[in-house]
Amino acid sequence: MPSPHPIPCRAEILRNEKVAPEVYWLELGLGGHFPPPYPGQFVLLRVLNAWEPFLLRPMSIFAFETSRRGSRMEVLYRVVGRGTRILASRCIGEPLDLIGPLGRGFQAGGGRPRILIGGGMGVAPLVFLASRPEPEDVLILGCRSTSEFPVDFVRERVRVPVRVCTEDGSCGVTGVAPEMAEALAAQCEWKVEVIAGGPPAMLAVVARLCEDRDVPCQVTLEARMACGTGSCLGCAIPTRPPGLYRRACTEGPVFEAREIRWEALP
Amino acid sequence: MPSPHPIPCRAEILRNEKVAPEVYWLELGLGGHFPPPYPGQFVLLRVLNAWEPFLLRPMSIFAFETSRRGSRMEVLYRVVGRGTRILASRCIGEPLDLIGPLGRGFQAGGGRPRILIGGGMGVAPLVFLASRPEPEDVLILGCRSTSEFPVDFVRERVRVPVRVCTEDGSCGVTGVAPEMAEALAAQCEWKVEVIAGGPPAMLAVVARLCEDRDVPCQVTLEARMACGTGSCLGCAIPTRPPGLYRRACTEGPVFEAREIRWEALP
Amino acid sequence: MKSPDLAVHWGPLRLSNPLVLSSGTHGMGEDGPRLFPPEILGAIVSKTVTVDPREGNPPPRVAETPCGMLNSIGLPNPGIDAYERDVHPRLVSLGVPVIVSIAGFTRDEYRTLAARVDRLESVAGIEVNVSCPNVERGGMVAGASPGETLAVLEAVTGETDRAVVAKLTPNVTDIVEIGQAAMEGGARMLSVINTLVGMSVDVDRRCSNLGVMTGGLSGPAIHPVGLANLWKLAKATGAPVLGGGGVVSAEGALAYLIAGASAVGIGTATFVDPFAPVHILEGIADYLERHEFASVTEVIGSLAETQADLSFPEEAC
Amino acid sequence: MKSPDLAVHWGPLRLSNPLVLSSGTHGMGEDGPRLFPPEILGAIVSKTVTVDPREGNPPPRVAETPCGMLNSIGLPNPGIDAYERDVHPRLVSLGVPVIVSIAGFTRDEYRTLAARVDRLESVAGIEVNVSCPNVERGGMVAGASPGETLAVLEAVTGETDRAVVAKLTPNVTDIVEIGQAAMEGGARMLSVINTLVGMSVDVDRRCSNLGVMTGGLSGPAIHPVGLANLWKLAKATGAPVLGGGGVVSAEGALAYLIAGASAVGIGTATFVDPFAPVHILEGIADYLERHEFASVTEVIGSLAETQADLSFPEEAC
Ligand SMILES: Cc1cc2nc3c(=O)[nH]c(=O)nc-3n(C[C@H](O)[C@H](O)[C@H](O)COP(=O)(O)OP(=O)(O)OC[C@H]3O[C@@H](n4cnc5c(N)ncnc54)[C@H](O)[C@@H]3O)c2cc1C
Ligand SMILES: Cc1cc2nc3c(=O)[nH]c(=O)nc-3n(C[C@H](O)[C@H](O)[C@H](O)COP(=O)(O)OP(=O)(O)OC[C@H]3O[C@@H](n4cnc5c(N)ncnc54)[C@H](O)[C@@H]3O)c2cc1C
Ligand SMILES: Cc1cc2nc3c(=O)[nH]c(=O)nc-3n(C[C@H](O)[C@H](O)[C@H](O)COP(=O)(O)O)c2cc1C
Ligand SMILES: Cc1cc2nc3c(=O)[nH]c(=O)nc-3n(C[C@H](O)[C@H](O)[C@H](O)COP(=O)(O)O)c2cc1C
Ligand code: FES
Ligand code: FES
Repeated sequence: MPSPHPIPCRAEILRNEKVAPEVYWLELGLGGHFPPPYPGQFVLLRVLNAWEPFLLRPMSIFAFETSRRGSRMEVLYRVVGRGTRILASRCIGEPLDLIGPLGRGFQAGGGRPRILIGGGMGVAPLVFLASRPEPEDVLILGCRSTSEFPVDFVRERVRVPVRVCTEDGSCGVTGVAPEMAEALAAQCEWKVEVIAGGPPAMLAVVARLCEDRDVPCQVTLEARMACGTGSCLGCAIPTRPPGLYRRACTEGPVFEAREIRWEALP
Repeated sequence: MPSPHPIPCRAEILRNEKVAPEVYWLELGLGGHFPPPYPGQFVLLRVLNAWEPFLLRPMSIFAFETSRRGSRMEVLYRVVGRGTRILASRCIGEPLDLIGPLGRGFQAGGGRPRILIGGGMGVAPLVFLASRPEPEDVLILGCRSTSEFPVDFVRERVRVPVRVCTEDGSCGVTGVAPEMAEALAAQCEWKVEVIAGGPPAMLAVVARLCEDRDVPCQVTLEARMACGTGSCLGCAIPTRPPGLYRRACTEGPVFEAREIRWEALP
Repeated sequence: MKSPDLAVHWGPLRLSNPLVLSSGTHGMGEDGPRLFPPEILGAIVSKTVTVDPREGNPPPRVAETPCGMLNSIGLPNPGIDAYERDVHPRLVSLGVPVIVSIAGFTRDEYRTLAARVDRLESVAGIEVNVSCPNVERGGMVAGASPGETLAVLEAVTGETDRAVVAKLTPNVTDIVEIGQAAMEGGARMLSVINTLVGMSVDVDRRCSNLGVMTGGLSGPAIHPVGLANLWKLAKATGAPVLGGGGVVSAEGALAYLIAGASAVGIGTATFVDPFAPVHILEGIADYLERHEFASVTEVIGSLAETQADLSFPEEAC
Repeated sequence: MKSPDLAVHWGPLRLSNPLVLSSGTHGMGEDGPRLFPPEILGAIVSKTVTVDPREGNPPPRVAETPCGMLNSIGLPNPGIDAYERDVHPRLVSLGVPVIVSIAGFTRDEYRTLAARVDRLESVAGIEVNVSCPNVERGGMVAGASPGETLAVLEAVTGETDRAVVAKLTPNVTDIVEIGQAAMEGGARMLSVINTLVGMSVDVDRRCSNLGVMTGGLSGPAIHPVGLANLWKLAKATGAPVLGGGGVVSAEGALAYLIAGASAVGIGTATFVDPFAPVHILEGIADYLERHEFASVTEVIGSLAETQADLSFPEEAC
């Protein structure tokens, strides 16, 4: 599945709406030339049309649609720092520069039932993946609390069964996503594939579970990025064997879980 | 006439309207605490609420009014570079940070009839001065062409007689402001005071005319500024005796013409 | 909860808080820092004073750069006589510790200035601006050479027992070597960084945007450079170092403290945000409360060091 | 009107235009400059290659700074064998002159690399990255010392007749002295600037924002520093110097040319604006037409010099 060739593109903000206390739903109009992305790919957004903030921000593609009137892309983002705070202040109708689609998305599996596991914002690329579901897909959505994450908003966006767990029990099962995944996988005697996105600590647990059972597992990882196109060698992900790094923006952001040296992630 | 103490202030853009091809009329709502400025004073505007562009831009106060609902300030500016281009793109309702009022304005004269001479954008502070006219004030307004400068707009803003000259004859007399001033002053046998703003070359000619006839002459000068408050010593104006500099933002921007070393201006 | 203690020691000086207004960024005291209450500062460093009055460089003297500015002010000042008579009393009246910045064109001038400042009252310290060309040594900036830095500091400390700060230039190969020479010469504290040498060109007119060819770069653009210098210097010398360069926010100030600065200098920020000192001090207090530190001193030098450091030098990548 | 001639000579090289894509800012050729047509460039400098393969530094390797970025990539590269086999052919296939950047940890390694690159086909020149620590001399960066710079350049030029460029670090007291040493050592051209040493701290976690403590600063923030270095170096040495550091626009590129650069380097800009090279070349052509220059060479070194220069050094003000 060769990745489409990325392009720089001036998008228009069609929506930039708060869907949870610090979480925003961004919709962008892209015109007709944007190459259709694969689930798991991402874009780099210039939050302000200026040299400050200097670097572009990587964001997973949450949804993508092409119609006669051009394409629309959606992003789900959390305000965590300066760049995302500025992004949240941008208005409908304003232009927004971006580069994409970038990276290597999720790889087609071996036909086993897929368990998609999303921890918090890590669910964003899985929602795009689940918009083109395979028959037996299940999405597990874990987060701390519904007060921090737009659980219902996300649940309504996907067409696969969704199981929710929260740490504070505010929605679904009280617990964390890997536990729920473990239970679910056990029901299928681990004849599954796992695809996970979320905080590295959660991914490391999931990866371990899968490796122990020899279950194929893809994870999507984050890294600080400058160029997003393989040019700066900045987005190093420690992979096996030790001493080897790969680029999250080019060889990733989706990796085989067993390739990752989890203990060396920053 | 002690200058009012300047304050930093978040203004609101009430108007930002093109009045000639590259000239804009900016109106700002200031709230109730902005110290009433004197004609000849200026403000520093932060064109964008960010660290880039880094420095604030100095602009003369073109008009100022206080009412129960707070004060309003007007600025007339020409787009000449990056900062003013960004300023021209700002929208009504947006906040705009400024510091002011700054500098030493025009000084009360000796009761002689005053000839105010404005060359291009240099007329801005004179319009504020002419909003509080003395009985025999006359304003000479010189510019290259009505296609470059909003002659009618300015003429309608002042309550003193206005004489217009343009280099291309597109309005009023064909000629330059110093010539017109010379003719007018001669009619009064040079028993006048002169107050001038405009390009340094024009001001130097006016200053020369006045010095030769021992006529009091105030000029308002521009300089690159960083702080606007006397702190950086950046806005040096070469004054007499040679080797001495004064600060345009603090000792100026209005100076006695005979104090200036015109040949040493950048 | 008690509000956190902001007081710091910078060498022998005790400051009510770590924020020090840098030399040359608040005029000659006539207008002072006009837009914020100066008494909130930890200390103020005077504009550098020379033996004789100086008028400074021809205009333009300032130019904007990306996230910063260049200046070529040229050290205008009324000379030590007028400083003593007019400027010093005004600075002292601001109600904060005053550090007097001096620069000489010969070792003798440094000696003269030190002796003169030593006689003044209400002097918290003397800052030695070593970015001054030594006319006896081909105009090389004293602070560019460890030997000359040592000599200048010895000249100064031979004349005074007051606390002497050496303010170092970052335009050197090895700032640690210079800082060590300054301490050997009797400095009690160090200060980094003075401006970086820079240039800006008006491409349409094909001339410098300054009245001279080059100037000194300051503002947020140089924050990473100041921070690297501070960290290396504080770590290698163990001296009490004031860190500054490009501080415009509480985060920027805290970065210096965390990296080991005893105090933090602020200059250019006040040009574009006159309330910057107020916001920075509030932000530091907030940070301390949020992270449950009782005192700012607990933060100083708290930076975690990776063992992976310097597997390869910064500039080669 | 004929469109202006953009061709330049940089030492013995003739480039179709002055824009050179800098080392380390376009991967190892696998992905190349993917978003703009590489054939528009005047030349491309390879990622620095070392004798042995290197994996580079632990992440994070990049951090944002005001108008710039820090990197601590750590020179990952597949080593000269794989460069010869895999990377070089890919770079050559881009259809522009390829300059091969090399770095050694000993003089011998430089010698080895020079000999190996000399054997390659389609090599327009060899860029010597002197920002590499010499392990034989206590890890000091070669480019920090005139003597070691001379020795490294002699080692390289002893092995090859190809055009050799010395790429200098700005983290030195006197770049002119280093540039002169490089020319004495046989360099035909110089290149400035590599990155400035800088640092960035995560104040909440009290650790470096990089996986190591310090990194190299690039981007618009350093443009004034690069320009001052270029101007001093070109003026004092008369050597053909490529100027770069912080170029993001045609104006930024023209500033280097006007100040005396034979060619202009661009790196970081392409990360945040992949079409920057296209816009810059268009902007230069526009400028030449607007100012009625027939050729870009007429602009090179056209800067007016004020006689008032250096009444006082930049950093003292
Ligand atoms: C491939 C990829 C896809 C991503 N998809 C999403 C998404 O769909 N939704 C979403 O909300 N976020 C996503 N992120 C993370 C997002 O890029 C960062 O949250 C954002 O860049 C922070 O910018 P800031 O200026 O607000 O924060 P900063 O002030 O720069 O930093 C604040 C915090 O954010 C973290 N951070 C900053 N940059 C990155 C980065 N490049 N990667 C990871 N963490 C970072 C830092 O650790 C820091 O603690 C993705 C990151 C990557 C690499
Ligand atoms: C006291 C004072 C009052 C002023 N009043 C007005 C006014 O009422 N209306 C108006 O249109 N302009 C006024 N100016 C000039 C105005 O400040 C500049 O035009 C503006 O700062 C240019 O910003 P820029 O970013 O667009 O231009 P830049 O890109 O910074 O520069 C473009 C050109 O503008 C000139 N310029 C830049 N800064 C200054 C400056 N501080 N002073 C003089 N020239 C400068 C430069 O020579 C340059 O060629 C005043 C300047 C001063 C000092
Ligand atoms: C306009 C201006 C004038 C300065 N004058 C002096 C001076 O006289 N003596 C001195 O030691 N430093 C001087 N400096 C340097 C500052 O004190 C400070 O070290 C430097 O600007 C970096 O800090 P900043 O980025 O916070 O401004 C001056 C800086 C500026 C911008
Ligand atoms: C991510 C990154 C990697 C770099 N790698 C190298 C390198 O391998 N060799 C080298 O000589 N310079 C390297 N540099 C320095 C650049 O070639 C250039 O000199 C510097 O970044 C300044 O220019 P700029 O501001 O246009 O990027 C690197 C710079 C960056 C940002
Ligand atoms: S972000 Fe530059 S190589 Fe991945
Ligand atoms: S602009 Fe700073 S002193 Fe006038």
